[in-house]
Amino acid sequence: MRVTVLFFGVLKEEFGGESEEMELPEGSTVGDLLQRYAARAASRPKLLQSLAVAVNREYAGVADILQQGDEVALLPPVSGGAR
Amino acid sequence: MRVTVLFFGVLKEEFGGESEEMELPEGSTVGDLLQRYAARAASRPKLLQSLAVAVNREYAGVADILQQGDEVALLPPVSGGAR
Amino acid sequence: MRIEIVEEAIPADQIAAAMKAGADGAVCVFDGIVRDNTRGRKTLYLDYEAYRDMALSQMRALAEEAIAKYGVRDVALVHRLGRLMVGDTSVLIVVASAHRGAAFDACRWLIDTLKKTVPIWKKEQFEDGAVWADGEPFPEEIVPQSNGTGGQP
Amino acid sequence: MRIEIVEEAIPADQIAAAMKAGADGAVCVFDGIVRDNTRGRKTLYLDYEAYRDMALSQMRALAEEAIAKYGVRDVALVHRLGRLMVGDTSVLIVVASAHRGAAFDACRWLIDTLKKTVPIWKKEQFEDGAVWADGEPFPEEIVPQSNGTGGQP
Repeated sequence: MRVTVLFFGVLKEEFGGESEEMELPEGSTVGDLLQRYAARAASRPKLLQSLAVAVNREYAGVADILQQGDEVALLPPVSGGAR
Repeated sequence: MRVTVLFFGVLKEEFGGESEEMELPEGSTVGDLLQRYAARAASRPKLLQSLAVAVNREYAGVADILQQGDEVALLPPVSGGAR
Repeated sequence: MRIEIVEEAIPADQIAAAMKAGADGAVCVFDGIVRDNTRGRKTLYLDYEAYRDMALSQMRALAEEAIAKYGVRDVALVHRLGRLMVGDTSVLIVVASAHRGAAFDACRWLIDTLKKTVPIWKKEQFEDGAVWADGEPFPEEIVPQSNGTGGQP
Repeated sequence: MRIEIVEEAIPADQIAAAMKAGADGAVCVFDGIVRDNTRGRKTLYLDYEAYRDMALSQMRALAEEAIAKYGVRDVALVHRLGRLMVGDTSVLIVVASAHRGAAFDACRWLIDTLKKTVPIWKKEQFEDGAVWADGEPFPEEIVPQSNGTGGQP
């Protein structure tokens, strides 16, 4: 199956873009997807430790199972508002 | 000695005016002055229980000694701001 | 610091806008407005009066204390007197600060303390009569406790 | 309820004025503004970006929760995106309520929670470089804890 992955903030620079398509085996979870990116960002392990994941614009847990066509967003700690 | 006494809020109505002059013996305290008004408002004892007193625009204690020409204000609980 | 007692409408926008400076990250505004009822009784209008000189010096002292106590940069404290209709602003407090926590804390402390210590009173006009609003009890350090008038039993 | 993400200046005065209703006795406003420095380093400007659809739905959920949790009457929550200069308002929160305690509590909870959960990020441009601002850690219920990426030791 195929999902769309969106990157925000510092992750856009780390993964070189705003989004990409990813092919995953049926039944893959949010955790499985995160492991792929952990491997790609192996030189900066802290980057992925603190992020949240949204699936179809709702915060998701690591065990959540992905579906064909899902919009998965990798979200670094947010910094809206003022300081 | 002579002091000026100012009334605010409900006390204006109780004592029939915004201010009056009062003649007191030398050495009189805020407490002495309050007793005069307690006697005048004897039918409404609660009225004076909760008030504060300012002497020359500063909150004063019952033992403070009054001086000729002092401006003494009897202040009911304040209700500025909104509800 | 901007400390005022006014008889006209409080220019809230202009006061808040004038307070901002480059070092500020947060502005907290409290706008106290005349509500249309008190405990369900319909309010027509309120008449505010003050012991004016003392109220101003108390307000100034509160603003200085807020700045010292909470480390905020600047404070505006403006109260209106006279006849206020439903929806009118009776008091406006603006606190500008580098950080939001201090701005909120100072703003709240200011309105809470103003309502207990600044000599301003309001008379509420209802459809069926008028009463002086119950004030909040004075803090203990202000009430002459054993004042020979009977006191609390 | 007024929930918006905008690219232009936030019309704070107009939003606050439009929020008042007769049943309100208190309006608490939080105006988050771009400060001229971060830990002493001089800020030139900030660039804000959002995961827009999700940010809007999160903001709407926060406003609804604030109304339910604190019993306030109405909430406005407006965030600006794009390039903001020193002094610009990045976020405006307005809470209208019959009573001031609820207005303050709801306003503060809204900004504190927005800063932890609404997907908006800012990049700070200093004289000598730019960095993505450190965000506040996500609440525990949001971060996938044992996410197979190593986690906390």
